[in-house]
Order: sequence, then structure tokens, then C-alpha cells
Amino acid sequence: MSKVVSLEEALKFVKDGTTVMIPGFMGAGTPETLVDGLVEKNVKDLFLICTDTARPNVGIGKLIVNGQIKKLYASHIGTNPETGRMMNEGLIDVTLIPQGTLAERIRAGGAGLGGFLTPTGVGTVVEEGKQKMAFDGKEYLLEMPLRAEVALIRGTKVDKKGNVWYNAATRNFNTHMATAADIVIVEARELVEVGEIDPNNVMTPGIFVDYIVKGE
Amino acid sequence: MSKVVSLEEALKFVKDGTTVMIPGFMGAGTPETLVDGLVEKNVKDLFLICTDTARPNVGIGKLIVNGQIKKLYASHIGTNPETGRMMNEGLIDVTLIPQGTLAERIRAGGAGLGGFLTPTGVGTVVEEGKQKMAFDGKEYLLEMPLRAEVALIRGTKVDKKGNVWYNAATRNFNTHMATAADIVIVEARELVEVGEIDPNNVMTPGIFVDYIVKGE
Amino acid sequence: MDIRERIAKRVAKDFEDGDIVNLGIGMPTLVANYIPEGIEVILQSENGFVRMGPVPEEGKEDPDVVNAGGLPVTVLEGAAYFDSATSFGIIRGGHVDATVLGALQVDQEGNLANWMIPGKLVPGMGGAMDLVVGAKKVILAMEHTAKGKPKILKSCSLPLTAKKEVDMIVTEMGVFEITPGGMYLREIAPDTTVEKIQEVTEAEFIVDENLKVMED
Amino acid sequence: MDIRERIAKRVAKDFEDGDIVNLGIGMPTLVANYIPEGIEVILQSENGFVRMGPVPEEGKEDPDVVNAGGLPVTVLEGAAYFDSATSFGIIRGGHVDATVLGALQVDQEGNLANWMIPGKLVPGMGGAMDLVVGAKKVILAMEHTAKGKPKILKSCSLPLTAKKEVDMIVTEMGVFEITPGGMYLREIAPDTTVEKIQEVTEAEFIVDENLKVMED
Repeated sequence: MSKVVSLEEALKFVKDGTTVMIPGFMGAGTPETLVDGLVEKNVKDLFLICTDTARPNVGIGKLIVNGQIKKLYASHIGTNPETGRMMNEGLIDVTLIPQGTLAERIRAGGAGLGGFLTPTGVGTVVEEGKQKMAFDGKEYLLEMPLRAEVALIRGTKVDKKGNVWYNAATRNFNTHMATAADIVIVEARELVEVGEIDPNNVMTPGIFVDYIVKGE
Repeated sequence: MSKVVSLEEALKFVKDGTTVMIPGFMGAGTPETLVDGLVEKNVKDLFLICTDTARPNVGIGKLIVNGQIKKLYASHIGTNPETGRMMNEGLIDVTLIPQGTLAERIRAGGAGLGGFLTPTGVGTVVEEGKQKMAFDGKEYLLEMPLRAEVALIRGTKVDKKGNVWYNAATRNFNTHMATAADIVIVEARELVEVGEIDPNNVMTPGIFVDYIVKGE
Repeated sequence: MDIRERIAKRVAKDFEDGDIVNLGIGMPTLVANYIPEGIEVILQSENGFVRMGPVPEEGKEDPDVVNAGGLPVTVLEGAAYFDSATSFGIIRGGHVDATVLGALQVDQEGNLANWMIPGKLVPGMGGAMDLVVGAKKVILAMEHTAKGKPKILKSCSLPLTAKKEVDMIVTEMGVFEITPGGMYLREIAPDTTVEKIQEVTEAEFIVDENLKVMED
Repeated sequence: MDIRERIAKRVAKDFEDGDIVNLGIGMPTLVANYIPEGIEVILQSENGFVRMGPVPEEGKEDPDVVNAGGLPVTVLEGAAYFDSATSFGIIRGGHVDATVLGALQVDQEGNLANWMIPGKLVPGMGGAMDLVVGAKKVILAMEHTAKGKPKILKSCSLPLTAKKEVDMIVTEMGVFEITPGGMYLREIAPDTTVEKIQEVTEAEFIVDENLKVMED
């Protein structure tokens, strides 16, 4: 069975209220075609997990501006004033998470770990409600794994078995999110034949990828 | 300052009693030249962290046979009968660690995590002396990070800034051990010019590598 | 038909198209030879790759491409290599559909002992503890008895590999499924009887109302 | 000389050959322009690479190669890209020698507040909490006051980024070091006096016996 599907087929897994992970750093590494498809489809009340909400007309920022997000986990929202406005007006429930902790929580979600201890956030509001443990005089917070129903990722080169290679700084959260969702959809900037990516240089093995959509 | 040094210079960091990490899976990925150098140097009482002790005349197995190991953390010793014999005679203090837990403990040691929760080992002797925590009805063991004084790793291609690329199944514990030791020495199967490894495909960034030895 | 072949063949029938499977060392490895036609099973090797292929022709061995037992193998088109933490993230994170392992003992609760005999054999657990905890389905491929003595017990006496994780047991005499409601004999070999199985099985088991004949 | 230039130039003098440095957004970014000749400083960008280079020529921007602020940059020879968990493993794991950040407030205990003003500005902590906890040395590059009001306080009133992690503060008026024995004024700008600094500094500080002039 081919993993390559149409945009419409792929996005049928994202419904009102679905928990979605979308990678990208100010847009770099974000699957633009999939995001544009979500804007077009106009599904609502999404629980979105991402590192930043970019700018109003860039990447993930479009989903914010279009009022599709009900709940948001992110590390930075400052570059998209709409996110802050909607948070202040009670339209989006925002949880801010240190970026390293966010990456590690997603990785833990994909790797079957029950949590991990990080020194990040000790002595700050981040520690509220979390278990604290100390070893050798150093304090750590116990952070929990994160998973989603759907991850929408973006590969620079994707082969037909779903093996992915990311260029430059677009890798960021892609590799972790690909492991931590029930359904993983990759937008292929370039769709290549199996074998074109050296097995050594595959960054996300195809076993993690359920569907492939050719990006624009 | 060049990172490329002689075998002798590199091995001066390994003394009697040093804690050393050495990667490799039944020899694949083990730095043979560095191991042979240690056998030649005959430093004693090493605390060795590795996944298996290979066979008596292969890779890490040579250090066992030569009586250089006092304390051993490993996941599997069954293929080297000498390890078992020396353990039973009280010559080596062996701690057996599930392989996934061992990899994750080393990764945690390199990544500044204070520990992590894994379901592996629950209900077995592995849980002895460890804190247990349950979430959503699932039990986990709290496992602690591992670090070493020296890691001896092995790259297939290594550039002069210490960027490393590993071929096929030789990667195994190399990438994690490279992050979790005070001094990291890489044996280069092939020493290449900077730029020959695509920055995208670097598997261990050169910032982790202190010294490079050309392997045989 | 040889006992080991019968067991391997029956296990192989259990796979579905697209399954990601990890085969342990020994008899489980044979299972790869009996994957039904038209079904694609992706073999994971815990030392760091997916899409493992058959043993290479003599003279074509590559020391960098070895399986978890350190023996030369090949990889198929679409393979991907990764490091040990990623490999065990795949295993522990529930991305492996089935693992096939041998057993020293298994009991009617699904407890498994396959990694040591105190005072006698202490090879280490290697990746077995992670595999048994992490794989969606744990299948044991084992001879029914050891020198005539039962290996399928009421309660394991050897140190456990994992607690209550075994789903299915395939021996030369039949196929058992372990469920929360008890252990069921689902299939019986054509050359034996329920009585004969009971004689060499210490565990209590329920004979399936629709007991099938295990096909060769 | 411009205030910001003076601060950036002084910070840059603090680096040693081979240092791995993460520069925050804003004034800290300027520091890269003043690295002394003959010294190699490796810049880490937390969105996933090391050996960041300067801003590209106009028209040569690559949307895949951006810094943590989403702005186009370049990479130098010997660069390596990686994913976010690896990037923050580098940061939290103590592999970054120094991080240079801005501040809303800092206090004499080394507490830092630089990520939110409740009810007003909630951009999120991004990677700052990980950087401040993980980097070996935390240097603040900041203007001494905000609209004439002190930013170097007895005790921060804004939500903290991290507790007791700041090592050094560089402003246009001087250089402070925070030690377990108190905060020291180590250098003073040529165009000010200790009294003038005291007037705009709420924190208590000790004037170094060997107070030096901060060179432009």
C-alpha cells in the first residue's frame, strides 16, 4: 500500500478538537502545504503543540490568526502578537514550556519513557505543580512525556517508504514529533525514489511515517 | 590547535582506575586501535562502561582477557566466557543493565538530565534499590545518568574539526558516549578534510570531540 | 518437519502486512525464512537499523553490517540506520509490533525468564527486557520442554525478564495465548493430544472451545 | 562609541579560543562582530547547529538556514546541524561555555528575569531557561537602566528565568561579577564614576580593590 496520499486524504485525520504537533522554528521546518490545508479545512478547537507561533502570516501563525486553536503548548509566542491577544482575551489556553523541556517531553513521549528530570525551570513558575527531586545537591523537575493524535511534519527529501532527510535548520522538532503521534503525516518538499537517501543519512526512518503528501 | 594527536598522546588520559566508555556491538563500532593501545599500555583497574564484552579476542573482549577491568557496566557478557569466569571469581565487579536503559542513561549523562523513568526492568532484579513511580497505572523505574572520564569512540569518517560520520551498524553507542565524558577521543577510520562531511549528515558534531587518532 | 522449523513457520503466520518485528537470537531468527508471500514484514535489529535482510553470500560480508548477535547480515532497500538510544526508543516507545524471543521459563501469568540462571549462566539481558516491555506483542518461540522438564510453569522460578508481558507461546506441541482471563491453548499440533500437552505443561491452561490444528 | 557596541565589544573580550557560545537575540547578537582576532569562537544556534556564520549577502538568503530568531544566517566550514533535543542536550549538558543574554531584571544573587512582564508582555521563555541553567558561564549584556530606572536590583520582582545562575553583567557603565561572596564591580567605564553607578544600581555591590577601566 502506498503511503503517498492527497492533501485531502491526509487531513481527514485532523478533526475539530484533535491534538496536533507541528514542528518549525519561526516557520523553518513547518509543513506549509499541510498548514494551508488545515486553514482551508477550517477545523476548530485544535490542541496544538509547537515551539513557536511564528508570525501572523507565517506557518503556524496562520492557524492562530484563523482562530482554529483552543489550547496551545509552546515555548515562545512573542513574535505573533495575535497569540498574546487571544490568550489575554481567554480565546486560547496557552501553556508556556521551556524549549529544551518541550523537545525532551516529546522525545520521551515517542520513546516510551515515563518522564525525566531536568534542572531547567527550577526556582521559576515552571516548577508549579511539579514534583521536585534533588541529587548531589542539584534540584530537578520531573517532566512528563507528551504525545499527540497527529503529527504534521516536513521533510526536505522523502522517499516512498517514508524515510525522511531534513535540510539545515529545518530539522528542529520534526524528528521528535515523528515518533510521538498516533498518525504521522509528512509533507515532502521533494518526493524521491527509495534508495535515493543513503540509509545512513535517514533522519526519520520510514517506520514512523504513515502518510506522505507532496508539498508545493 | 589541531585535535589530531598520536595514539600515545591520546591514551595518556587513561590511567589506572579511570572510568572509560567504549562503544561497539560485538566489536562493530569499537575503536580497535585505541583498544589495542590500551592493551599495550596495560593500564589496570579500569571502570568500563560498554554494551557487551564481545568475544575474548575481539574489541573490548581483549581488555577483559588482559585483566585490565575492575568494574564493568554492560548489558550482555554471554559471548565472552572470560567475563563470566572473572565475575564468578570476584575479579570483576559486574553490573548488568538493560541495553535500552544503558543507552538512555549515557544520553542523560551527556544531556544534563537528572534521570528518567523507564518501564524496563519493573518486576525484575533490575528494580532493586531503585525508586519506583506509577503514572496512569503503569510503573516505571527511576534511572540515573551515567558519565565517564574518558570516552573512546570510533568514526568511519572524521574531519579535522572532529565532526564524525558512522557507517551502518557501527553507530550504536558512539553518539551517546561522545556526549557523556570529560575527554572524548575518536579513532578515525578515515581522516578527511573539513567540509567532506555534509554538515547535515554529521552524526557527532566536532564540539564533542577533544582528540582524534588515525586508526589502522 | 523439524521442530524448530515448525515453530518458526507458525510464528511467521502471525504477522500482518507492514508489521515491524524484532527477532531474537537463535530459533526466533529462523522465523524470517517463513514470512508468507505477499506480506511485507520489516525487521528491526536493536543494534541500530530497520529493514534487515538475509545473511550475505559468502565473501560478501561487511563487518559494519551485523545483527544484534554480531553476525553479518544485509539490509534491504529503504533501510535506515540509527543509534542505540533511537533504536530502544523505537522498541520501548511501542513502535515494534511484535518481538519473537526464546525462553528458559514462562508462566501462565505471562511472566518470562530468559536471561539468567543464578550461579550458572549470567549472559545478561542485553535488549530483551526493553523488547518484552516495549513490543506491542510478545511471542515466545520455544521448545515445549527442556530435557523433558516443563518450561511452561505455574510460576517462574528463575529471575524474570519482565512481568506479565508475554502474549503468545508457540511450541512444537501447540499455540497458547495468555489473556487476562487465563492461558488458552488455541492450536494443537497434528501429532499430539491435549493430554500429552498437559503432561509436559505445569501451567494451568484452558482448551479453546474452537481448538484448531496447528498447520505445518 | 555607541552604548550597545561598547557592551558587545567588552563581552566579546571575555571569550577564549575554542569557546562554544550561544548569543541571545538583540544586543547579544552584536557580540559576534567583536570577537578578537586570533580567537576562534564557535557559535551555537539553539534551533539546531554549531559554527553559525554572519548574515548572508542580500539575495543569498536560504530560508532553511535561519537563527533562533528566524533570521537568515550562514554557516561556517565545519558546521553541523542537529535536531532540537540534541541542541538542548548540548545546552543543558554543559557543552556550551558561555551564553550571552539580555535582561529585564537581574539581582545581586544572580537571579535573572528576562522572559515576561505579567499582564503586559508574555513572549515565552523560548530556550532561555535551558541556556541559563546549562551554560557554564552566563553573561548578561544589558543597558544599565530602563528609562533611568535600575534593572540591577537587590531582588528581582518579575518572574524568574532561573535562580542564581548569572555570572557576569556587562553594561555601558561597568562589568560586575556575581560570586558566592557577593556582587563585585570589576571594571568601570572611562566616562563614569562609582558614585554614578551606585545611583542607578539598586543592588549592593563591592568595588573591586583592583578596579580596572573598562576599555572601549
